[in-house]
Amino acid sequence: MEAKTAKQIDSIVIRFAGDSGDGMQLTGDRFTQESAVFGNDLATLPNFPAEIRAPQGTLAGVSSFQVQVAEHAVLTPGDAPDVLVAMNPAALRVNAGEVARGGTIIVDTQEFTARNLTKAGYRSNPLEDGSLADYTVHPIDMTSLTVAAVKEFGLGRKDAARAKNMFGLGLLSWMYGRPTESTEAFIRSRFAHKPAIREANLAAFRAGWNYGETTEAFAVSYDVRPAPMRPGLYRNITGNTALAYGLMAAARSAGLELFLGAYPITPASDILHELSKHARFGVTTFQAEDEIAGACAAIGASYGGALGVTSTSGPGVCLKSEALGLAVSLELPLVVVDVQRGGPSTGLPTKTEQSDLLQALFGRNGEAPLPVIAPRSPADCFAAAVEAARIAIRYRTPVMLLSDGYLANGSEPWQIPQPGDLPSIDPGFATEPNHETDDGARAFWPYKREPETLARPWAVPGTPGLEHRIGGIEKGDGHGNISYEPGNHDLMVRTRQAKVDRITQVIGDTWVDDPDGDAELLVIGWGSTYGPVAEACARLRKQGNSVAHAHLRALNPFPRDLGEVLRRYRRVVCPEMNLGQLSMLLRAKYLVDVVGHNQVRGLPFQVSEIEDALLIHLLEVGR
Amino acid sequence: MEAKTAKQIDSIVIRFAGDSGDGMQLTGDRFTQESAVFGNDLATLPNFPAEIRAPQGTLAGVSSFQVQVAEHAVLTPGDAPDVLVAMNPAALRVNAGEVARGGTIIVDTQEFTARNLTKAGYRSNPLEDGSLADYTVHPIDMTSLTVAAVKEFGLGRKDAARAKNMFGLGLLSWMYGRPTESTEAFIRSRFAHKPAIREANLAAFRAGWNYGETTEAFAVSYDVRPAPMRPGLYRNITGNTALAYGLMAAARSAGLELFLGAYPITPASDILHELSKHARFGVTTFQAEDEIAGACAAIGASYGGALGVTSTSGPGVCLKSEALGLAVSLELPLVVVDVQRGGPSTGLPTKTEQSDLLQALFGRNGEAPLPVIAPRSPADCFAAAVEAARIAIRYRTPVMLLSDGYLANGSEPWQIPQPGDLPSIDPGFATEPNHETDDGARAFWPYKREPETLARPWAVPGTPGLEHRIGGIEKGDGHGNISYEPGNHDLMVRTRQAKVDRITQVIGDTWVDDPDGDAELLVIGWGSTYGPVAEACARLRKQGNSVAHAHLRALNPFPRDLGEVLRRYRRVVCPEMNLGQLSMLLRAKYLVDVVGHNQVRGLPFQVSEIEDALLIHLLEVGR
Amino acid sequence: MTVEALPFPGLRGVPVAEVPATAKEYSSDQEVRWCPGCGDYVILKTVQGFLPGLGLRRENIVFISGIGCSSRFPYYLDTYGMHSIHGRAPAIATGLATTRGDLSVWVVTGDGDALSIGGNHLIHAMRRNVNLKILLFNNRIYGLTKGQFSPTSEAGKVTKSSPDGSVGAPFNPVALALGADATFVARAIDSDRTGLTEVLRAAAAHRGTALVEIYQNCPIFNDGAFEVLKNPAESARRLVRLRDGATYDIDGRSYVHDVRSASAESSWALSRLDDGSMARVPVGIFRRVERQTFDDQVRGNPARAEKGDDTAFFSLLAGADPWTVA
Amino acid sequence: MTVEALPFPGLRGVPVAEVPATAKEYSSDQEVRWCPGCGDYVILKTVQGFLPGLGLRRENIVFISGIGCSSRFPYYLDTYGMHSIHGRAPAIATGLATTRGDLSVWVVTGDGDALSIGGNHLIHAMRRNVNLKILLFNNRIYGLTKGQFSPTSEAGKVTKSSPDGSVGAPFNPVALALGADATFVARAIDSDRTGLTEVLRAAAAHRGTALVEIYQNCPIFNDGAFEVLKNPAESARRLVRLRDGATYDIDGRSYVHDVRSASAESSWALSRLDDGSMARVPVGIFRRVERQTFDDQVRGNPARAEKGDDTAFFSLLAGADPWTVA
Ligand SMILES: Cc1ncc(C[n+]2csc(CCOP(=O)(O)OP(=O)(O)O)c2C)c(N)n1
Ligand SMILES: Cc1ncc(C[n+]2csc(CCOP(=O)(O)OP(=O)(O)O)c2C)c(N)n1
Ligand code: SF4
Ligand code: SF4
Ligand SMILES: [Mg+2]
Ligand SMILES: [Mg+2]
Repeated sequence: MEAKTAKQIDSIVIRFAGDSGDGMQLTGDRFTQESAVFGNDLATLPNFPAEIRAPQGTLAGVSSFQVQVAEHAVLTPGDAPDVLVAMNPAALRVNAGEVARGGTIIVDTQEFTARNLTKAGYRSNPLEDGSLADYTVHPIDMTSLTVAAVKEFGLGRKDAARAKNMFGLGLLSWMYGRPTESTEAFIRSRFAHKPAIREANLAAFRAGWNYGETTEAFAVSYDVRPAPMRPGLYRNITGNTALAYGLMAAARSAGLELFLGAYPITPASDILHELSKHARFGVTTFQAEDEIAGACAAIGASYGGALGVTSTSGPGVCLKSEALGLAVSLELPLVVVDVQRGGPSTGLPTKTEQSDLLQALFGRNGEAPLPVIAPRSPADCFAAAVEAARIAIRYRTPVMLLSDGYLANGSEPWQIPQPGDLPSIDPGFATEPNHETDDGARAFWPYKREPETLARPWAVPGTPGLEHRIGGIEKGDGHGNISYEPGNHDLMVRTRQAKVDRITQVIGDTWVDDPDGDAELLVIGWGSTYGPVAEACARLRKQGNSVAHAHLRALNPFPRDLGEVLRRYRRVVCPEMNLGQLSMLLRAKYLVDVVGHNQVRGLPFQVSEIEDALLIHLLEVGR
Repeated sequence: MEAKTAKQIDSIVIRFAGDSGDGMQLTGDRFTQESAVFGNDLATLPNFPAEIRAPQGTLAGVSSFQVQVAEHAVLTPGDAPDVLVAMNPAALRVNAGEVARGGTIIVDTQEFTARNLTKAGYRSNPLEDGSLADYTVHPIDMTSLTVAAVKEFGLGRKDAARAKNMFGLGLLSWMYGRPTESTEAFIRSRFAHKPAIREANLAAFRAGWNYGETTEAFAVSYDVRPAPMRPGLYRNITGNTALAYGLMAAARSAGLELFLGAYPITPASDILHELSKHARFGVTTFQAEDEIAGACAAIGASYGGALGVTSTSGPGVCLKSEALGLAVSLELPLVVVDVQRGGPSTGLPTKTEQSDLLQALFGRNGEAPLPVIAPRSPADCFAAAVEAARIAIRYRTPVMLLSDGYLANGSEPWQIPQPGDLPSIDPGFATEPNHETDDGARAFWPYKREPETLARPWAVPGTPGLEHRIGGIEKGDGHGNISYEPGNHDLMVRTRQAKVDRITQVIGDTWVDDPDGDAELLVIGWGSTYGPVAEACARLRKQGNSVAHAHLRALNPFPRDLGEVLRRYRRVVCPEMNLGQLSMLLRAKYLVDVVGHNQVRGLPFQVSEIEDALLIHLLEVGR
Repeated sequence: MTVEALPFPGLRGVPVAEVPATAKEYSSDQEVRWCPGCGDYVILKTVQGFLPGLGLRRENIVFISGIGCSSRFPYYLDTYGMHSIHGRAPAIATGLATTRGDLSVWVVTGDGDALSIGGNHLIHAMRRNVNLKILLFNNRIYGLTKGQFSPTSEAGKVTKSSPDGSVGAPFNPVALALGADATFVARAIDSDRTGLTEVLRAAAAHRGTALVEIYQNCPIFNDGAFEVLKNPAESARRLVRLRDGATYDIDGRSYVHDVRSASAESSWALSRLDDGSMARVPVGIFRRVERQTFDDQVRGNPARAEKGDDTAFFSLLAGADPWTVA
Repeated sequence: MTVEALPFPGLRGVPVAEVPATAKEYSSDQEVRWCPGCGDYVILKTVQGFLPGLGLRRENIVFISGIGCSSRFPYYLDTYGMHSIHGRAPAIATGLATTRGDLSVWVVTGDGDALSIGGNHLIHAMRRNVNLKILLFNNRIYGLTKGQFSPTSEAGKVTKSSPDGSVGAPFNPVALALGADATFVARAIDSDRTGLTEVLRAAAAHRGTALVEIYQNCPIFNDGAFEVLKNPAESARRLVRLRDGATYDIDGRSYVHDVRSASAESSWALSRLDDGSMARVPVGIFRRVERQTFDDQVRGNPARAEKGDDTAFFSLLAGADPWTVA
């Protein structure tokens, strides 16, 4: 057999799809990891049903994982898969329509039984009826090939067949010339205590590789070369993990214990899961009886001098809102993580959305301002978490960290910080009286503020001489005793607002990408739309258009220069996965006619969709 | 003795102030009632401490009640009292500064002991040190006079002295020529079973009257003639009572049971108290274990075909927010009453504020729009409640009814509706299948909408053939089964928004008062600022200025013509008891540079304050 | 509407059907989506099999659930139903049952839904004694959120959120219910169709809140949690089937089980018989006493019978001191 | 910091003072603002009188309360304190106690705060056995909101929100606590300084959650609710003072009170002795058993002792499969 040719391509989008029980998330993860180690840039999009394990073979049970790998910087998991691996008819049915015309579809033919076809709603077999004529289809009996490959390990047929995802992974690894060591190592450690299964998975994986290498079906393999990246140590990381690590890093930098009070909820639970592993690093996780208790316990921990954190998703934010009002009033550090999902109500629990922004800003009684920070990519969750914690500690305030379902589960390469890279954070605990009373005595005034930041002192129990009482009733300026005085209330309401406004001191200017300098169209986004917006802009620029892109990390307060930035452009467009929440805030504050581009489908934007929308705007503004 | 002269005046502002135990609320109420029966227009402002009964004689324990009575239409309780009745030094200290220069101060000298003066923080006796020189002070030993007057009834001194508030009421009733029958009848019925106390109160009341009539101290009495009002039957009513009655009237008009699920909270509790009295009218009140349960039980009742209502204040809205999201998703009728108080957190529980507007609009996860209605005066709470209920029933949606502490406890004359005045409301329960399936079978589709309103059918358990399941997960358009389909979600999110937007169908055009037609300044308000804003405008117009006043009752959706209205004026000013919440919404939606005039003092605006602020704007816009 | 007296006081006021629906008619057109082997399937089947026996009209039955795997239950029954929010089903059901005496109202909930986030509503429903039947599917794990420990998980349980073992003793749902003065408390096992049916019938017959704890297997995240109570070799030794009037030896003391005792002595002792080791696990009825129900009392409020006609209503609006402007 | 072993295991880890503060020093500069005659005054005095005896540093004591008249308590004590939100004090205190083993953490709550809105946090604190001392001021009414019935009000109570009489049986807080498997449960009366002090000392000594129900008079909205237990003529007959090991006759059966019994048999029987008529009302300690506390276990997690230095941390960040770009 002659050596096969390898064709050079600059990027590829692959989607693995199968039944919830088929291990597609794992398969996708491994392919991602191989590509990461290989040096590609990449981005991923897992997509799974709300049911734990919907009935086998049904459309509801399909789980998928998409990854884009490239030899250049990649910001999204890609719009349309170039390759679809479909482990059963349902997976084909749900996903085929999204595959790029001319793309490749690989299916496990074994699963294409009459029964399964019916379950998936097919009236005829798509592998035979010509309906896939636009694609290159590779029908492979992966199950049988896997069973045959692992025969020697004495597994039952069901267990044997279960390794077929590794067969698929092996095949794709061959097709794209991925290094296989990391996956082999992974299999070895994962099944360290189940030798038969370990060997079966290794064998299936290699069988898949060899199938590609050997058979006629696959004439060429593809070569996606490593992407240029800043030198350094990298890993692939999901948003939830990065966020958890960011919180740990911040607490570490500040020399504080980290206390997470949380109640499980999709898609935020993995933050709880991750942090619960790290008691050795001074992390305490408290799985509370509900979201209210999670937030309250975190407030209690902050009161005691820990970095209190509470993580949840939108429905949980509802429940926490009264406690967050208390935190605003107590002026204690607190990080509140909202991993947004589709709403309202239970909504679409496993899908992504950006529709809690206004809730984050306004979802409390009274004037209860708090800063809001949003990461823009999975890896950026680390830095955003550090920033949120830093603001919380420095300004003695709850901070809302707005992630979303896409960031939470999506992944990308992350340059791992080294010791010394982390900022140092000074909790600045109060240690002595800060006030002289009329009669010259030294006293402690819990609401006497630092003039620059307007932050109040953080005096933790156990500190002698600073005994004091705080609470949610309006407090007198300075001394902090209960005050019902009208003028004092007005002052305190405005002071709390002023304190949040002063955070512009540390958030820097608006991030704007305007390479040409003559753009008349500004696209402004926040959070996870960064990837598709930036890529859409890049494509438009390649086509000779000028377009500027601003992306907000701080949603409250806005950067000092934002008004000026907005007014520099003839048109401002704001794409959001909601009905126009940031648009509203910008319009209100700056009286600029920001135009929304809104979509609420539970899925990230497609690059092409934003590109198309922007093109129309470009035409309209006449460039 | 010659008959005293009666001087004609057109309005008067009186404030009764004393210790929490002195019965000032009752005294004020009675004076109000006498004036109402007499035919004056009036408005009241009770003001009491958050403590049940703070230590006697302290500043914290002072409770007051202010009323303005006039021979013309009155919209506020008045800025500065013309007359202050102060039952002790603390009451004088807290209130004297607000009395109009040249005003009258009546004090009970008996309470001006060294001990009480010290408690109130006086270093010298203000009745003697000349500090009240700007006022006409009437020092009267009311306690002794009362005790003497009631001697014959054999009460202990303490009980006897307790009647001194009736002495004060009697005196004031004489001074302003109030009819006394209603108060005498009130005392008789209130103390029907305590004859000694009854007689003592009557005697004290008459003694006060006679004191005015007889002594030299009061040379003149005053005459405030009845105000012209539309013919009809009137009563004096507080906002909370009017709101409760409005809910009952709406349920009655619709032929529905009224179910209130509530948890006590100031200043909303009186709605629960009032409704709990009316089981005979088909009202069920459920004092729940918390606000969440209150809202949920109301949802359950609505699901069963009752008019579900839940009433609370801001902190309670926080807790209900998740349930309100469910109600948005279930699309069931529900009225949510938020009697706003000072925030954030526990804040100023007994004070008023308008700072929950953005919470009402946005305080839920996801895109969860619901209509918001705000009454503008105590009596208007009736009509606003009817409107809220009507919208809830017609559009199958939770409706937020935003009252506030001032409206809740304040009172004014109300023209009592007569049978036939109430609108009829058709709940329009579904009774049969509404859909034909592909195979021609008749089916019930719980999310198949009425085209005009986009309302879904209300099919209550017990209706044969319409069995269906609803829930908070996204539902498929029409059939209402769970749907995770991206396009469906986008459609449903937009449809729920569109349904709320359609409510412009029934809310009418913007209420604008622009008598001159050439105003360049528009003041726009919402809720309880109506009184001070309207009065300020009236005063400015009297001075020859043109100024227009728009007042919003619907905060979501806005009236159809609102943008046009705003754009008619050169300047738009929005006074609010918050940091600019309606301003923000108007700016965002209409890109009009609405200027806020904001105050967060826990108290209603003073008319003069708004007048002053508007004068500056008038100067600036050049008229 | 025909309102017939049934042998079930708990269903008094709920109209009966001329021809009761069959088990099959109680199953909705929605595809059941639990994991293969989930204990919820057998419970569903048992409930579908048991409902026809109540003789009710299908449209007068309502199932209300919170959130969790178990809370998908209402979708699969062709009655009225609501899949609400996490932990709040008892509160929603309270509003419904109070306003609608003609409905048979059931709550389906999980150990997390009922005992973690929803604990307060549960104990208050039992305290008030609302006429609700609460089926608590206890799999000792959070299923839907993929396997965290729950308030009924054994201490030290290693799960996704407790890699070092969970901390804190589990609730004993039966004891908690007794502490809240529940009038009906029982326990059953998913796979024991006869036992479960018996308990369900008794619950339906009970007027007031009936709490039925159902041990339910979650093969995915907590497989075999109740295996020792199911496998025939062990179960005979471990299961204590409760019969009213029977005698049980506990801690060297002998108790005549009296489900109707005011002091709930035997109920309490039996509730604490299982120390977590499942050496002896009572199933059946722990308590069954009569107490006025919340909803009956509210609906029976004599004030409701007073005249509430237009005259009365408009005179209420007028208040004590109205005046006329001519 | 000196960390001395005290005779109070509940305070293990909390530093003692060289010179303990006096009762007077425990009183803050804030004016006490309860109504004249409110039972809260005497409880405050008793607590101020009792705290010095613990020998602690004032700065290591924290009082956390919810909302209600009773919840103003922390303002009046010159320790650290937080007046939080309605019903949530146990949750806040859990976070504090778990992270700070060197503090003595007290919760002050009312019958509405603890048993209505806060019921869930209360039972979970007791289940977990967090080292907290919870003082539940039970005046059987909502004081701060001016007199609505509470979950401990007698059934049929006429209040502002229940003009036709309240519906639903009251909670028995002691029984509820036992149902939640509380390790320490006691009851005392506001005016009985000796009895209250004794119970407070036992609570402080207890390691774990100690629930102390304190019958408290609200002269404004529920005056005399416990009068029969106070007036000397009646109280002798009605009060049952609990002593460990003493024998009590209940329902014709005799119980040797064993506060440490695992089955909690006598505790349960005694908790239900008062049927609401107050004919016989036990005060003192119902239960006092040892069980690992939540916070000790969390702090004692062996994983916390593993090396968590920079090397370990940055290797965690790097994960299993990092790669280097040169
Ligand atoms: C307010 C809120 N918090 C959290 C969740 C996430 N959540 C859904 S179900 C569940 C627990 C499920 O456990 P259980 O009640 O035992 O039901 P099971 O799935 O085991 O049947 C959680 C935490 C939610 N849906 N809503
Ligand atoms: C979220 C919320 N709901 C309601 C209230 C109003 N509220 C304050 S205290 C209280 C009940 C007080 O009763 P209890 O706990 O028995 O304390 P007491 O005043 O009797 O000491 C209520 C309902 C509140 N402050 N916050
Ligand atoms: S996760 Fe467990 S409880 Fe949930 S459906 Fe699957 S097996 Fe059943
Ligand atoms: S209302 Fe009752 S509990 Fe509250 S302070 Fe007054 S007397 Fe005490
Ligand atoms: Mg469970
Ligand atoms: Mg109370």
